[in-house]
Amino acid sequence: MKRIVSKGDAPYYYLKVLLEFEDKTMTVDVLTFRTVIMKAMMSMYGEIGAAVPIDILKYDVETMSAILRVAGSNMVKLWGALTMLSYYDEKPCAFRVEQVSPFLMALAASSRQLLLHTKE
Amino acid sequence: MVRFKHRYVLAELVFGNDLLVYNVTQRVVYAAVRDIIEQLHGGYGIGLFTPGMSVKYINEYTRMVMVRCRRENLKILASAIPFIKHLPDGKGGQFPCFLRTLHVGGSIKACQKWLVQHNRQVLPTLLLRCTSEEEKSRMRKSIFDSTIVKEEPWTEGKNDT
Amino acid sequence: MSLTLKIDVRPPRSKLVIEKSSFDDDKSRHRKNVEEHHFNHMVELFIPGCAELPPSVQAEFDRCDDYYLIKNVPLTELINKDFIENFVKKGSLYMLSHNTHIDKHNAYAVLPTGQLILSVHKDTYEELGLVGQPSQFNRKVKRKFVVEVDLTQDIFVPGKKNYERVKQGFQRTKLKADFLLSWKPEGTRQLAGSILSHFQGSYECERHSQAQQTSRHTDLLLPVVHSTELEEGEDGQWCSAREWYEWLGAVSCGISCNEAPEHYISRYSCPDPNELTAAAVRHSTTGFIAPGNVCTLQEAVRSYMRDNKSTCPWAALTAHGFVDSPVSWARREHGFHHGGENLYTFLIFRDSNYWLFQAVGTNDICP
Amino acid sequence: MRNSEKNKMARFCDFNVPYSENTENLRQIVEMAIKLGYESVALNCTVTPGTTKGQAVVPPPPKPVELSEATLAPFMVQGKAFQQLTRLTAIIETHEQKYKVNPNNSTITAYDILAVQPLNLKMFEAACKELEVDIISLDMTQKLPFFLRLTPIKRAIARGVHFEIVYAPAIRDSTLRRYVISNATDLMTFCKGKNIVLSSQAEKAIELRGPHDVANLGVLFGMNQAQAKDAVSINCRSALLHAETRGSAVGVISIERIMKQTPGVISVERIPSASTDKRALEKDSGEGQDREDPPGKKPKLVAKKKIK
Repeated sequence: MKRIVSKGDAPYYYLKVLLEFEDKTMTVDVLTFRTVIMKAMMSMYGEIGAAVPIDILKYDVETMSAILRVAGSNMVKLWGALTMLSYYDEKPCAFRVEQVSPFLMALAASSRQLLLHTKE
Repeated sequence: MVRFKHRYVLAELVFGNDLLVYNVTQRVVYAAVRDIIEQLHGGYGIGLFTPGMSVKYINEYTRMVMVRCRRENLKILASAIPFIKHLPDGKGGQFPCFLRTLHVGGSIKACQKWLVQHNRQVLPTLLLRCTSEEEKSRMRKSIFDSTIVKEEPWTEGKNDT
Repeated sequence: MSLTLKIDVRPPRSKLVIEKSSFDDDKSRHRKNVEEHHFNHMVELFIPGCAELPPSVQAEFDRCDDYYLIKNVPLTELINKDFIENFVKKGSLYMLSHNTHIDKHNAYAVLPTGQLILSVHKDTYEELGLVGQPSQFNRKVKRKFVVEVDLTQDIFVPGKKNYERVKQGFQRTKLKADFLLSWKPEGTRQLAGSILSHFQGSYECERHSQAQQTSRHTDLLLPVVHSTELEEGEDGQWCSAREWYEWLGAVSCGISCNEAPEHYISRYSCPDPNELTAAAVRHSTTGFIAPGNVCTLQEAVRSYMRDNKSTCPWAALTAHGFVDSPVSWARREHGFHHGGENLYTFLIFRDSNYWLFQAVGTNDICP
Repeated sequence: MRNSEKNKMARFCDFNVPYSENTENLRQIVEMAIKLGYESVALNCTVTPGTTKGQAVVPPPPKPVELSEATLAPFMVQGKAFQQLTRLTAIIETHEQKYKVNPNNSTITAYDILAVQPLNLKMFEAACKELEVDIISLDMTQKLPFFLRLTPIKRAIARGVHFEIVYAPAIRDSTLRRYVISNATDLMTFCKGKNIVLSSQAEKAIELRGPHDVANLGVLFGMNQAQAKDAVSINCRSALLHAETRGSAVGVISIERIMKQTPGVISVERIPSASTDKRALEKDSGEGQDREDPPGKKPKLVAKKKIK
């Protein structure tokens, strides 16, 4: 039997985010989505911020929701930058961060959105 | 006593061409440092950095500048200084110039002591650079009163208490 | 004294425990781990190399008990003598307040061991007048308190001082909540439904069943793992446990990681080395799942792994805990900071070895 | 007392939704706040008292926004309710204006929360040291007209007065963001993350951010993880409770609570206040915000008592 306990800072953090435009008809593709994130980082933390590696693990064009992966040490910065974003291409928009977790597995389900199922 | 702790960075202005003497003021250096920090660290970096930052001293002849910042922001300043490539020449253009960090001190006094030492060492080379007697005497004078800040230190608004 | 601002941009702390053991080991804690994780809202099984869920396992999924939602139950009802005698003491009772966010509201739970756990705010605690412990988190400013009431104690009966005190406290504060409830009676004589009839007269009750979902994957890349090695192989023969765990999370979230897209978008792909499997099945059930069900499910998967001669190298069983439960494992306090994660994953190998991953968020005690 | 029943929980609050006549826009903001998980908002009226001669121009508190059943649906569950409060922010510059912010004025007491925005050092010190207010709001979108000083801020924290940082201007514009970050971190060096309220001042619904996002911003401003979360939940509640006790009496009060079930005095709590001994206050300052939680249910003012 062997036991490994890793405490403290997780190597990666995962964020489930949703991009929302004031104009509900707007949609962006994954490349633009990445650019939006990079611009947000750029305006908040300059060139050093823009260089932070961020992975878009999953992106859904319909809902403009994505799962992002970022190094644990940059998580607070990325989250802050997403919060501070207000415009893309002169269009007002906002990132809604739905779930943040150091475990990708935890994003698979959330009991706060649990729907009780009734048998017909 | 409750106070802010600062760090003072002494740096040498290195021009691409040694013979030209540019009119570099504290205001110019301040703006250059601020701009480079904004470029590198963005709005967040500049927001953290501006309080407590000022250019305390500049000597055109020995080309020394002293920049003050809050102790916790030293890393931001130290990492940004090497990225300065140009300074505005006051006529709308730019001239190539970079800053060579020489010393970091915890008080103006410590920096001044160091500066006197340093000036003593480099005085011969500096004097060689001068072309006329008049310039030499100006140079000497400026070194002798290197302790005295010629103008009021220029920052955005006033200094911290 | 100097004024310095230390901006600590480190993320909130979290813990991941990876354990390697064997089911045959006497000291193995796999059963204890499952049983002590009382409140699960989702259980997920992932079997690679199978196009369909094995019937024996599917049967276990179908056998998961229904659960009830009882609305507006005052806490005094939980210390009702009949209730304690007939249900708490005669079976495993799981109750958890529903729609109460533990970081904002009061939360209550009844454990199968017979403890009633209240995680309450300072004001409620003071009004309640019961002895409790300040929350382990935010010790400096005591704002949440945990009160434990042992319902199964012999002296916890009407008329006794302690009982009356608890009752008065509950009456005074008028604490109420919606409860999710699941009850497994001891023996087979009683029906699980009888608990419903206990509440039905006075409270609005709803019966719910587990929602099952299956998804199938084809041509999936599987990371290669070695059942006895948690660390990455020196010459890259197998993946480390952490990599594998991240990969499983990716599969559960529906992330396709067979090939990495453009570098600009993402650098994540299936960890190396990997092998291709033709089919894989992922089955999940959501609801209020009692640990007993997870236990039997685990047994079913194990026996399937033993008998089956097919190509499936391992199976992964994950249980997600309620983020707003006042306890995570056993009676260890649980809280919610940004995520409130408490979940565990079993990676079951064919040779009866297993890896156990226990993940908890910020306000949690190491499992 | 008002609202005390609902205040038991550490709900997420946004204490600065600027009130405007544009009800449609206001409704959108409030609906967005509900959607994002806030359980309490305060409609803010900003006034400059004493602009006309005689009585201060303080409008009566705004009426709560009417919300449809559908938006309130998440709150229909047991134990939850959406709370709309009213807040008055008085911009003060002169002593004359300072005296206008008088808690005995009935229009002012009609508001749930009273905040001031001092424009110079004198007023800032007065607000920290003596004014009976709940929140001190500084205009962080420009360079502060004065330097913050430790002593008045310490005093304000000891009195249970909160400082407000608004984030929506920082979202709106990148120049404003620079100032907000710089001023917020500056404030944070003095108060060490204590007694901070993070609120929006959002003019449009799209400028609102979820409570967890705002808490994370707090971390960037220099708070630690726990403090940052408190700044959107517990601290707001403390400010509100401070407001309630302020309404009851000026000076030192003790609240005695009478229970329904068990007649008689159950508990006596003391609220630290302006005229208490300074040393005692500083000792308390660490947990000041916590101590002043008055009991939840129907506290009734029985006696005024001076603590020596």
